[in-house]
Amino acid sequence: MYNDVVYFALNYRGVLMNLSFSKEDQEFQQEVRTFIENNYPSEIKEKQDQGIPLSKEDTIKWHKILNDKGWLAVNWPEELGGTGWTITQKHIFQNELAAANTPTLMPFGVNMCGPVIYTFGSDEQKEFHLPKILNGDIWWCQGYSEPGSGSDLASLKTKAEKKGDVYVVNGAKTWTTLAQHADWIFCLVRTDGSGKKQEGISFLLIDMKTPGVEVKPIITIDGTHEVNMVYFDNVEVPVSNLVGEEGFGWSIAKFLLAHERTGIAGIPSLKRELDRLRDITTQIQVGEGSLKDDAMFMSKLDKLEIKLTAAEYTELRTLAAMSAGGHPGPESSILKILGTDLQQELSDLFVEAVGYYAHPFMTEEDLASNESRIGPDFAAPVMPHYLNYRKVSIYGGSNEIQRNVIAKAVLGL
Amino acid sequence: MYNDVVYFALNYRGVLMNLSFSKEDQEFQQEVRTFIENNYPSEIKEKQDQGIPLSKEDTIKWHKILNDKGWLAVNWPEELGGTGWTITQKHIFQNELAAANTPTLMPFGVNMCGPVIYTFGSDEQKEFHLPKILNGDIWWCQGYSEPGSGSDLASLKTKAEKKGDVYVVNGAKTWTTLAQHADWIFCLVRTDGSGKKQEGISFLLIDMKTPGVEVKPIITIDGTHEVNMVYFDNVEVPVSNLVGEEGFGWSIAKFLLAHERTGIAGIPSLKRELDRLRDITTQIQVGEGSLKDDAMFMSKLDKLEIKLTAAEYTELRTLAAMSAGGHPGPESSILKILGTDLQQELSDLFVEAVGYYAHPFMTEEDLASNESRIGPDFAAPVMPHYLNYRKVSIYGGSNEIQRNVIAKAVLGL
Amino acid sequence: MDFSLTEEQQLLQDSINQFVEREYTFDDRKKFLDSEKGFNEENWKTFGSLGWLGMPFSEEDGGYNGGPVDVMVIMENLGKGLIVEPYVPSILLSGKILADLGSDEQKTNYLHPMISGEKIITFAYIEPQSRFNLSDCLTKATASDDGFILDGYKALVHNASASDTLIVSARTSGNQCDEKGISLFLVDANTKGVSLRNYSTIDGGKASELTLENVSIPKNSLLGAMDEGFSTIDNAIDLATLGICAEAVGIMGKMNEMTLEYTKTREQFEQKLSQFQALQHRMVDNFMHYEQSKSLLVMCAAKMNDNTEDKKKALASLKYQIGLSGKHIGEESIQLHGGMGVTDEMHIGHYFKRLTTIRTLYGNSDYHLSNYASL
Amino acid sequence: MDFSLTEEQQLLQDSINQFVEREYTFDDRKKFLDSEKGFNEENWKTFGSLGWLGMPFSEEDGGYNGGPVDVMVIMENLGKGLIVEPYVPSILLSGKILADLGSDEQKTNYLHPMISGEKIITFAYIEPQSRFNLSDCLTKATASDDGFILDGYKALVHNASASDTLIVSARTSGNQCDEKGISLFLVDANTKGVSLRNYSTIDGGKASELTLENVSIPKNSLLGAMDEGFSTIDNAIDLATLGICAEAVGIMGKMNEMTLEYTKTREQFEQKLSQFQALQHRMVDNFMHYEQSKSLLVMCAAKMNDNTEDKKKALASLKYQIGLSGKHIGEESIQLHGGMGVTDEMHIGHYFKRLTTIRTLYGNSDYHLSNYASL
Repeated sequence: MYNDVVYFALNYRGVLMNLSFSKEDQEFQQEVRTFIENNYPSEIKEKQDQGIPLSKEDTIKWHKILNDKGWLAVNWPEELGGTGWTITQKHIFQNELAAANTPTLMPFGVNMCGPVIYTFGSDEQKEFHLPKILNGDIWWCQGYSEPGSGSDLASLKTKAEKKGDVYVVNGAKTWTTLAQHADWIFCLVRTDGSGKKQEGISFLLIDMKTPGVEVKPIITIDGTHEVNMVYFDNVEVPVSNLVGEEGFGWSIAKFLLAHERTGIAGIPSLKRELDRLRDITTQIQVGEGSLKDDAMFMSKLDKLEIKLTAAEYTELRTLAAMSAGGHPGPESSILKILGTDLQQELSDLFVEAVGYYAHPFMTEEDLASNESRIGPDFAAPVMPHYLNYRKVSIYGGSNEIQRNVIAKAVLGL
Repeated sequence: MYNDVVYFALNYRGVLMNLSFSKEDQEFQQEVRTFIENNYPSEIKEKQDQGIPLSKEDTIKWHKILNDKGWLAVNWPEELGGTGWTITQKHIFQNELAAANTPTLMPFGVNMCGPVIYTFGSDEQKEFHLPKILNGDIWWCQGYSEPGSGSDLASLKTKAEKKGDVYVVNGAKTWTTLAQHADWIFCLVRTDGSGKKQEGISFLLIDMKTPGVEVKPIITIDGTHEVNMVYFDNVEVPVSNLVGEEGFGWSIAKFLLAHERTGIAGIPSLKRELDRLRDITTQIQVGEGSLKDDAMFMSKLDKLEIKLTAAEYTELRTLAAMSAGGHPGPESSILKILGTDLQQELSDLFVEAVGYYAHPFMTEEDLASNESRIGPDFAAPVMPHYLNYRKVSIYGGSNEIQRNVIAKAVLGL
Repeated sequence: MDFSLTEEQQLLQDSINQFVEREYTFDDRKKFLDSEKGFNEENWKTFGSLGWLGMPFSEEDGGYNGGPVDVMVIMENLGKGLIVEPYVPSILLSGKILADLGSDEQKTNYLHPMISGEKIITFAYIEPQSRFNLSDCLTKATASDDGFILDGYKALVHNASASDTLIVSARTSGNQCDEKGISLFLVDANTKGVSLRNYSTIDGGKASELTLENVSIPKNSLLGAMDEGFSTIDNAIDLATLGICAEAVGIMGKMNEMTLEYTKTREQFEQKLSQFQALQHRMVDNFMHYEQSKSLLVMCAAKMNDNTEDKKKALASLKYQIGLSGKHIGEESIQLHGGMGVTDEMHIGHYFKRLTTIRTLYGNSDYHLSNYASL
Repeated sequence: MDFSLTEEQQLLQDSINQFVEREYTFDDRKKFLDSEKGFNEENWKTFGSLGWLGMPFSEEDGGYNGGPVDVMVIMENLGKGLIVEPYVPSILLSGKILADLGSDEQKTNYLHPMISGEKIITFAYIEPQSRFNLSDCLTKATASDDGFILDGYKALVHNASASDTLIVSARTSGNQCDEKGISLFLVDANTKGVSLRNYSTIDGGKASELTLENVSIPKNSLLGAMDEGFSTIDNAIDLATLGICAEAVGIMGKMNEMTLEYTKTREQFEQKLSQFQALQHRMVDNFMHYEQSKSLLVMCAAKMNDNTEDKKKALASLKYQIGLSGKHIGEESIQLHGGMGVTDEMHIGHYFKRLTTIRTLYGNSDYHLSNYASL
């Protein structure tokens, strides 16, 4: 019985027979490389390679370049602007982007709100929003967590009361990433306080410029302003901004969380960063040699690389299962855990590698400034990154929640 | 508030100021050494050093030697045959015994049943049993666990019904160590089935020769017969064999479990075994050198040694707290976890050290036979030990239960 | 990239699973173990007639042209049944060596009857001092008038007592740890000077210590070229490593399954063990260990025919992971079974013991991590 | 064996705890951090008047004859309050060096005003290439007519901007990593050619990169004998290592306490977090990490005056453990606080950052494990 569940979920009808790229795949890889070489703006590349935080404009610039090429909404249906690529092509594409260290695009529009709208939205919503998402005209943020509801998302309290043709929204959202730059927010709101807590939740699109919306920064332990509180004080939202039916919000949330879990592993970037750390070990002097001669340290790096390979092939197996007709189910939780573990462990190894030069406190402003850095250039972003990445095992459904999900939905506990 | 609890429990009113032995302590250490040198029978020593299982007679011989010297019941009140030693002396004594690799005595009489009887027993029980325990005339075993009640000890079902001046006992006990050699068993039995399950439990002493007592072996994964099922079929036990009042059994059990937890860490033996493993690494050839040149392996050994040192000083801090008037409370659970972790990890390192020569299946009979062993002598007991020691994190209250105890009683969760 | 089994592989998997379910209950297995040979010869012949024994060999050699993926399918599913028949020593090691180096005559006399299940041949190469180093060989072969004289000692020769023939590695030139100078010989088990000390192994198998004292063997006992045996040994061990890793993945899957079942049944404190969150999270960790191992297995099977460095790196990753996850899943499964886990009566302990020996076989995690670092 | 604090040590502990509670709220601390010096000079003078600054020094030197246990008591309790005043660089490093090597005149001019809280002196010895190796020193001191000329670069000089004087290590003979040939000098912070690049550190402290360009200092700047500074540096770092380990133990105890409190308050799924068994067991693990660290701390404090090997082994054990447990307790505490754990507003993150820097200071776990292996 367990057997059935697990095999259904993870044996994916089979076994990897052939990992080599076909001739067509190799040509595609070359095409992607050439495109990046010719189109990745050098001023953005330079910032990325030196760990200088990008501006919103930088990110949007790269967003538009990809969209102009038709390579932005990789997973969308072809007729809406998707690429129609095979999983191998998607794999190649993501790896090439990561290897070239191109900017990470915000997932909230293209990867999250977009799929929700084209799957559950009205024709009007599709017409208005999808082109703007693709074109980067609207920046989205996500209104899920609330001060009282962290892992227990369904306990959310932000209320939306229907009054005529508007919902009047009151409440507060927290951990809202880059809300300070966002034009719109998609929110889970409570439209019904009676009954099971999951049942009264709805999915609402809200223009951040609506009167009554207020954004307040939350400063995190790395000293940056990345997340926010968003307050709603009698915010009037047109009823037409409801996605799906009233009370359908929890189903959409589950749909989205599963989507979020697969991408969250960040395997391609992990590969690039691990290679970069290997490279850095040759530049860190230790006695007569370099850190590369430190077997104890290098052994930790090797172990991490093997773990990364295991995660990579676990992801490929999951993607293959998806392409064979499934969609990401609870077993994608494993990728969230593995990926975030790796991200955190790797960020710690970076800290260990640079030794004392992890100690200077580099704010975003320091990193962006023209002044020379304290210590080697590669050392400066290392500690902020380690501290910032404490979040990855907490957000997107904490790793404890992911374990609960696997226990229940995969192991049947 | 947590502060208070923890400091009360573990800060022990202070800090280790002086770890050196006084002149008196040094003299005592020499006395113990000399005694062992002169009195440890060479034929037993030889068996011990070669990992040959001891017979019951061997163990009793050493038991009597210690008792004749007055060094058996180290922790008993002086007037009953105890030593009146300071914790430093006890520490020295245990370390010297372990370093000389003297036999491990069965704890059931001297360390468990004895203290129960002199603390809670009737004068009659004291008179009859204490001398026999000291003299090794009666071998005890412990009747706690039952097939249906493992970690949930209080759910035990073995019934003792009072009929006139006997209890009629029916039920079954399991995991009864060395019951096949035991003369008496101390049992937790249910004298009352109504009310809270802890409240109907009583503590009963049963002669194994009583009609209706049957012992059946349980063979464990290392192929040995160490534990047993003990069945009671209308066994008539004189009412005078009840210790304390009816229904007082659970309090005695808790008293005993706390006692058991401190000794269970086995720090002195761990120190001897770790030293022995270090020695063995020089005898295992690898290429041109020995296993001692394998930095990866030796590093694991070093880590274990540091962990062992931490456990040793945690035990000393606990003992100091006890000698300052306390008795082993819930915080001794930490020693059970640390000690058994170490025992298991060390047994695994032994397996790793001897490589392929851990694979031959050595039964107790093989180990005891005169035939030469497969591979180096030190290799033969290694795998049986690793397999057998899976038990240590399960018995004496599983490590999961110990964590529950700490969570509740120490952390207040 | 293609992640699917062929139809034939699917059928192969189904047939092994059926065999395990129908012909290999735990009581059956115990009987096989207690027999003199330590396994069931009828089973072995069944394996031959079902084509499992010939799977890794080319059609010219009388086999079925199977690749590493087929070996994986076979071993993973045999692992689930904790099969003790000597597939690894006879087929994956000796068979592979014979296929690589055997002359037509040697193949006819040894490989073909092995594939049909008539002959068991084991491979004797471990020595007391060699640990995991395949080039550490002290056993000597000296040329004589009509052949060779073998002298030396081999450790842990699996299923030697049931073998008709042994393949023995011996030094014909060079120093103790040189790769160059090792040759391979076919030795009839009845040859004078060959003596075995037989014993059981902890995982239910049989093995022997082999003493070779002035053993005289004919010229045509030599397999392949003199002094050039190392790379063949290395390749055979690589295939066997893939095999036991697949077996380990089968075992780990089964152990997870048994542990889930046990915790869903066993009650403590008026709750099923499976309802305790602390235990649930640990079972999730076991599940993740299994998935990581399975992923590396799949990768490695697919890379066995790649260039040497990629293959070696994949094997080192896999065996390292199997050592790690084998310890984790093995020890945790026993712990989650509580007292019952350490009894000989429960199946879980037997899976645990096989898994524990696999952690060491062909090099433990540290050894493979060092290999990985050197690539 | 005696495990108890003397009455004086008990009083010392109480007085520090009172100071932390009354004078060192988180708002106070934030103000101190934001000030130019990065700490509060009033506090420093209070420390002096309460005798804390003089604790480790002999009575002849104007101190209180305290031993390693007293240093432990002070640092552990300062750690609980996350005190940023420069006790380690000024007292445990520079003070220890001055007490060891200072002439009467040097002690009068530097050590005494340091003990009374009037002077801050820091120690500059880390170099960009030196990592944790105390004998790796490229900064040069050349003899001149009336003293010495210093040239070189020092990294991560704690509290340099607030220091009146720096003790600088410089090579007077030998090669880059020789122990022999390192000398120690007192350098007035205002000397020409001394330039600082000041910055904040991640744990709320202040540090500087120090450039020495043709810095001319008088003959009487030399501390102790020429070329013989290494063992003094080594001893001072040993004492400071004990100090920061005690600080770490104080921090870890406090973090465990805060985490317990948080989980007992925060509700999810209609339950307090503290009621989830999986989280309970993890908090037990944190508790055990704390106890192990505390035990090694206590052992190490007691062995600081033992022979060199015992002392070094104790220190290596302790700092290895602090690195390990610091990572474990640090990361787990943040995780158990959930999103709140990563906000600047909560105290837990600030303890985490200090603990994280301590993991590296004076050598990380790997470094000390290697030390341990070499002893």
